[in-house]
Amino acid sequence: MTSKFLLALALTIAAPFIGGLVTGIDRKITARLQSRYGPPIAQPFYDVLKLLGKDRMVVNMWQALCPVVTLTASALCVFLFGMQADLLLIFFVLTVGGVFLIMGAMAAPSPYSQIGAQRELMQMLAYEPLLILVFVSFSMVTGSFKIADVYAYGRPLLPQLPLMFIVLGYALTIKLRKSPFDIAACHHAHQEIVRGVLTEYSGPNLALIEIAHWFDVALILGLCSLFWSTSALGAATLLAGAYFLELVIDNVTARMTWRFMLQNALGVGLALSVLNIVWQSFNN
Amino acid sequence: MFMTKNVLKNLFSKSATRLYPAEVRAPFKGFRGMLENAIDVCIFCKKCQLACPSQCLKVDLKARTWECDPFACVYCGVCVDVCPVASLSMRDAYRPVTGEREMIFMQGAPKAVKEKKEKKEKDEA
Amino acid sequence: MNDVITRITMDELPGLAQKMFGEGQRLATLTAVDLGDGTLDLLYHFDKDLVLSHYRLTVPKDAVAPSISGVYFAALLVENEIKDQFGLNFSGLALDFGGHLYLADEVQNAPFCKLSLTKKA
Amino acid sequence: MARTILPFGPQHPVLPEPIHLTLELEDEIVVSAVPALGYVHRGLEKLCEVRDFHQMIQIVERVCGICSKIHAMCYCQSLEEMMGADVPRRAKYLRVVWSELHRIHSHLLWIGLFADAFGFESLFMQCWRIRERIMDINEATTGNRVVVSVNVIGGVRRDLSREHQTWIGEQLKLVEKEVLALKSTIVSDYTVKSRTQGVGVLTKDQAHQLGAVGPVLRASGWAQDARMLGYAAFDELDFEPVVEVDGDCYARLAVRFREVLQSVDLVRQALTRLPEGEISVPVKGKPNGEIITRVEQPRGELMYYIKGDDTKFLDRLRIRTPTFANIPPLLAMLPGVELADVPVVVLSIDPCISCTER
Amino acid sequence: MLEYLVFLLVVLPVLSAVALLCIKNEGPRKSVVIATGAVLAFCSLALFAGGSFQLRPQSMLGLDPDVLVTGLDFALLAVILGIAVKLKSPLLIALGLLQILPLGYFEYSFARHAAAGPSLAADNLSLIMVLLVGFVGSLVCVYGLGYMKEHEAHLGLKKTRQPRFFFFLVLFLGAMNGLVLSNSLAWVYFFWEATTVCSFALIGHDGTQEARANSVRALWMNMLGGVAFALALIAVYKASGTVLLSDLLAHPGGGASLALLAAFFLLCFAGFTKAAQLPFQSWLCGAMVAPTPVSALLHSSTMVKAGVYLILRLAPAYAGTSLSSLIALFGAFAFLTTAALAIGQSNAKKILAYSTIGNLGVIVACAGINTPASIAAGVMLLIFHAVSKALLFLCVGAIEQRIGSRDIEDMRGLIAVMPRAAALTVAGILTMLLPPFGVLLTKWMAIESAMASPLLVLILALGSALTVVFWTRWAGLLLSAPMPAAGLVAPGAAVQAASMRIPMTLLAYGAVLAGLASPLIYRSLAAPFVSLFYKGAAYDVSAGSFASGAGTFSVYPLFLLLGAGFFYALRLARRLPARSASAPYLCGEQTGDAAGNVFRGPLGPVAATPANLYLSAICGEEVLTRWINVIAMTMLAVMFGGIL
Amino acid sequence: MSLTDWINKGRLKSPWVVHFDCGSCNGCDIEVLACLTPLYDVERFGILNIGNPKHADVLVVTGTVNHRNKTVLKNIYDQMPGPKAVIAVGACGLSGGVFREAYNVVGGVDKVIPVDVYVPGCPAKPESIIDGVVKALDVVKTKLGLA
Ligand code: NFV
Ligand code: SF4
Ligand code: SF4
Ligand code: SF4
Repeated sequence: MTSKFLLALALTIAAPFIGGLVTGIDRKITARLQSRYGPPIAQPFYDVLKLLGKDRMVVNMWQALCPVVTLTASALCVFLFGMQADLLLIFFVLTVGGVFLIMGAMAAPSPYSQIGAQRELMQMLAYEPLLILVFVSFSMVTGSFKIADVYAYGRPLLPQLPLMFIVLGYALTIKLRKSPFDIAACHHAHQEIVRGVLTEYSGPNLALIEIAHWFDVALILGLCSLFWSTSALGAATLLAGAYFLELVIDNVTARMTWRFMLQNALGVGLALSVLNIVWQSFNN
Repeated sequence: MFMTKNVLKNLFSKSATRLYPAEVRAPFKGFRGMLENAIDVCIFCKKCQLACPSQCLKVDLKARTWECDPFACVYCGVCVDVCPVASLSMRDAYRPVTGEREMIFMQGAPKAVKEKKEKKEKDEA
Repeated sequence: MNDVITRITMDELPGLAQKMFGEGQRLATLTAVDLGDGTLDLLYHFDKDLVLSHYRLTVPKDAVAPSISGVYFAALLVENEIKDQFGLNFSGLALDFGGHLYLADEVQNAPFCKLSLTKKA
Repeated sequence: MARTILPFGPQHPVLPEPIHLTLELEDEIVVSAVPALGYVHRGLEKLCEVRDFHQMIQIVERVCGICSKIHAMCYCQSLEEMMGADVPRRAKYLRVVWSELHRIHSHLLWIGLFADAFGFESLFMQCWRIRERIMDINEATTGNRVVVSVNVIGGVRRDLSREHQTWIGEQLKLVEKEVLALKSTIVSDYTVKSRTQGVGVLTKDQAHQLGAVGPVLRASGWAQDARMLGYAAFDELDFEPVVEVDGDCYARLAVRFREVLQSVDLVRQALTRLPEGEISVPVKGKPNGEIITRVEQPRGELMYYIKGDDTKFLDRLRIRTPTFANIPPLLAMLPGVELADVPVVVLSIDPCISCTER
Repeated sequence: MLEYLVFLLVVLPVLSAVALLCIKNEGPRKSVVIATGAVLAFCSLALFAGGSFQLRPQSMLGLDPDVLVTGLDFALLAVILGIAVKLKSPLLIALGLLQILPLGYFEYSFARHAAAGPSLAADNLSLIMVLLVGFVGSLVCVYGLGYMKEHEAHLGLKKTRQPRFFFFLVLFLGAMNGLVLSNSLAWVYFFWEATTVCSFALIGHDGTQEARANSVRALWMNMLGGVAFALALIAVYKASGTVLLSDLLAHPGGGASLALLAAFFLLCFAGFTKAAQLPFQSWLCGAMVAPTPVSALLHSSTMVKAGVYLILRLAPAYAGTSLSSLIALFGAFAFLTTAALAIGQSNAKKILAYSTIGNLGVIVACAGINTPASIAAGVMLLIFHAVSKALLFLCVGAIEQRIGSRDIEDMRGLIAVMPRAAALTVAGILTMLLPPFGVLLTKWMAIESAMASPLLVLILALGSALTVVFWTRWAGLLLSAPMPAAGLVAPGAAVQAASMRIPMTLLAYGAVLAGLASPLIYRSLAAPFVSLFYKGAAYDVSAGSFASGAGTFSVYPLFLLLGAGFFYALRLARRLPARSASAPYLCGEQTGDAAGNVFRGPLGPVAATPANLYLSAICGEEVLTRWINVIAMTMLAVMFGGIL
Repeated sequence: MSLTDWINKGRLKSPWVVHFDCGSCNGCDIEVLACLTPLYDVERFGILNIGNPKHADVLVVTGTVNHRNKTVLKNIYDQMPGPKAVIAVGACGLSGGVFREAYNVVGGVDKVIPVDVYVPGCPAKPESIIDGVVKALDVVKTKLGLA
């Protein structure tokens, strides 16, 4: 128990670095895909450090409050993951982060952050069911919602739940704000809603949200790795492959609308899940 | 999806980026860069001032000065075209950035001296 | 001038606009010119299959010209522009920017008028 | 139902230029859009009262940095016609070369921005990367990347050497190859199509009645292009306007994409047929009388009205730019589209505000 | 002692109600309401302290209690019939007759033969309900004092109608207590009808056209349930020879006969109508025309809770049957669809109404899932939902009185106008939505207890994803205001009357603390009830974490960590200097007005106004309701058909 | 290294830019945009065209100030949290350029907000704009007392 706790603690401390590093590599590879030289790998860290040093500027106090809670929740998610806790619980805590992010964005009477917040809600509406579907499929295979039981299961889940991996990929695309689903805010801000849900967060507050995002990245990668829980190498390959695919998709598609996202993510996601779950229950 | 080939090709070939300022490309010939006046040649005829569409030149025949507001110059090169003695030219480098307001002020040598000097040069040639 | 310019009067204008619209003429634009004697020339340029036809309407600066933006929505912008620049008022503009299409409150005079004296409405 | 009212611009990351739309939305569908202009208005037409008609060339070139060369060309053609100058044929061909290069760079720039409007970043990058080749040609042949300043009344200021001609030919080959490599993405990519097809439709009748010009008009099925008037050397070149019929954003994209290739072809034709001779003639006298001249800009038909009164200062200069004509159609297209499509529809007319407001 | 407590809980409200009907002055009314509330609260605690009991009152007013209740029952039905006749509604008359006749038949042919048994009884479920009535119900009544004063002032009434209002309000509490403490179904039926009448009177209280129409709808829908109940009495008796709940539940899980199952279905059907489950949701949505205390009462501790109470109560009896699984599906379906409907709404009370129906749906689903874990979840959700929902209704009432609208779009930036009410609303919303609070805990319990059926898990999980949308945007827009020049609270902020403020504050604390106390609530309230009827412990609760084979939910650690984060954030935010305030981004055209949202438009200044997405094309009531009702009715038909 | 040192390091390596076209003829505008594209790729320096003044460190202004856009310019500048820098690009931004005498032109950017770096040209070349940003970082350095 204590060793698990220490491991989880270590993971929580490492997660932002992992997330930041992944983001840095992401930006570099994206640049290379566009035939650009790209920023240094450590760029995300520079960005966040700089943001931390900017003057505070808020529309009201809730904007200072919400990022802290968002960050807490995101970190907590990673910690729970490290504790090999209940997947549903992690999911709910993840919602806390999302909800506070949106509340903070809505706290500003600014149309862009408001629209961004609404779209963020639509994104949550799209990816939350997908995540749940994935978790349910896990539970069907392992008999419980506990991550510990995924590890205890002893076999990789991927062969049993291949379609669910794609479903998780959908959720990943939405959560990572990648094209075609970079709808509520995107990293290169050329969007009709400026920076969407992030518009009114600035300076240190934005930094906190960015760090929270790194935690989320780490968490989602962790969730992906559960598909090949038996081998570190396998998990790493799976992650690298999935992430690379994500980057390619980001670069070969246009941004779609949220209406499309809702239809497509939920429709395809549900269809794939049903297929997989039915197929899997026949297998057993 | 059709972009895939393109982006993968980009990934596996050298980036298109020219690593300026570490890597500077040789300027093209005839680039209309910084405006320069070989003030010794200038005859203060004001042709450039009259032609300049931006009206950023001020020539004073009496004081023998040639002034240019580099912040207003649009690098069109019209002045260069009209200068009868080719005292104006454009370098193939752009004007460096600056933190302060700038003015170009050139004082020609007094008339007598100049004519003498020109004569001497002619003689030598 | 390379093209023919037909003169019209203010009363003929609405009918002309209707007629041109019916003929499938595209409104290319309007041009306003200050003649310097207290009147403006309004030139209406129509185009069909790359052939232009022009109509000239001379109006006093303080007159109110009938807007053709009800027929040709495309006239909307240019009529507002003329209002901005020459201070000429139009009646029945589809969307009236009140002389502030381009100009902020600081610019008081109708800038394109000779002598630039006409105060804006 | 509650409505969102939102200022769209003047400073807005998807709009390269300052224009403002007050948008009213309902569940993110546009209910009304009212534009505000004037953020780029300089009043440069009025400058003709303080700059002589030669200096005005540099001024009208700076109506817009994207289509600058063609402004200067149109202006010069007007005065040449007014003052009866006989422009050498070589100059006319050179004008075609540079103006079609302008069209290529303008269209590539636009495809990039358009792609960016619907979040296709890598396409944006690729287009602008190709465009750099044209910028290099500009810089090498005229001395500046953007505002090329090659026109004078009576001809052009610079000549193209033989080396330049072959080098341009090589560069164009590369441009053509690289542009064709994007064809499948632009023309058949699922995401691109679903963001553009059926969006911002302008029917054939509407397009004409609302006064649309250029690619917007041609995308709605009208084969109308001012180059058919045969100014410069266009009367001697093979040219057929590019037409699409659907009238949506996708059609406009297709028109401009095909026009890139068409312009590459026109430059080639002009270079192969380039006659020898002078590049300019001196023009005497002062402008007098009225004249209207039209040329085809990347964004459509450009119209200059010039009135001279036999002094070196023009009496009146009026510039009707293509975007000015395309704004009423735009206003008609906006209601009913999704907020996400607003930038797509706005950009689909390839708006150039500095041209519009001068 | 026990008798007195029960007497106080059931009859005292009736007496107080009668007193209130006679009192015309504010002062005494206040005293009576507060005193009654206090007594009820105290008695409910005392009753709870005593634990489960069964009781057979020998005589009441010198009569056999059974006879008395029967008499009252017919009297009540006569009243209903009278109302029906007065309204000249053939439907109502028919429904009235359809109750009187079976009841007469039942009384005439069976009741006299019935073996005497304890007609009153309570186990933990009943005690929980009594506690809810005693505390939440009383607080709502107290709130009503301040509310109704403003309400009538607002309506500009010459003559106060408060006596009538409080008569029914307090009466309602008594009826509810009676309902949950009755062991005989015949008694339950009486109280059941009493709540129907009370709700009818209260919904129509304001007397407007709309109020009347909606009260009539509530009446006929509930009478439909009443008819089912009346029939069920006969069916139950015929099938089992008893109408005592304790007898019916004596052999939990022991295969009920088909006839009995049909009877249970009828009872559940009655429960569905009372709990406003699909397709009967419209009466509850319509009920919001009533003054807010009524909505709060209907939604939190009385009325609809009676419906789920009955379903939960009977759960052990139909455990393991296909009826049970269908009920689970039916409830889950209601949860999912009402969440979607709520997304399409901007009317705050409607959002709350749909959320209530949804949460009741979860409870119904829990009853249907019918495992120890799910029953525990259902019981606990009953509690958490009552507290949070009462709070939210009270908040909306207070807000509506101040801003004159119950549209959430009009509540934008409320934090600057009514800081306290807005903050309490946000708190209420968060307790409905987020971990580690109780409602979410129970959802987690429900989902994991449904593990055997992926479909059910899916529906519940999807539903809970949908709820995020409408709660979050509401909470967010309340906060949407520019930073006040100095400090947290804007000058001129509104303060409510103490009688409104105190119940709201208490409920807010209650909602938060109930979440914190969830392990305790489980151990002392839910678990004992579950263990009465089911074998095996549902959860292993240690160190503040719920653990079962399916997963773990750590309440204390979450409270600790998220709470620490929250309070740190709050401290940080409060210390923000006023100079860090800036206007929102408006593309550079902001005019710098105080509200921060005005920009220069083409034709003059324009206020930028945000609005939420309501997905009206998908989630609009007109679009969804029809489909939902059809599906729900099909499900009911299948349920019934399945039994036969 | 203390946290401030780290933060200062970040400040110099991550200048996020908001570009405002303040009535430019597009010439300078597209050159600013060109800086983002593969050939110049200013993301190498950590520069992002962030599009939102509240996230930006550097304001890049092209074009002439006129009566309508001057308040916009000021508003955008005011909405940038410090430390911040302003770069004026092109003859127009520097002085009003060739349009100085037009009736609707107020003049250069420094008529409205303080300018830290002037990038001459008409239009300024992308290389020149990159130099401008580098110079702006120097200015920031000086402002922070690091130079
Ligand atoms: N509109 C416009 Fe232009 C073009 N093409 C032209 O006259 O770009 Ni700025
Ligand atoms: S035109 Fe040439 S010679 Fe004449 S003043 Fe200008 S620089 Fe001097
Ligand atoms: S280059 Fe053009 S703008 Fe500059 S000084 Fe010469 S004529 Fe004037
Ligand atoms: S400086 Fe030149 S290129 Fe830049 S905006 Fe001004 S006129 Fe255009």
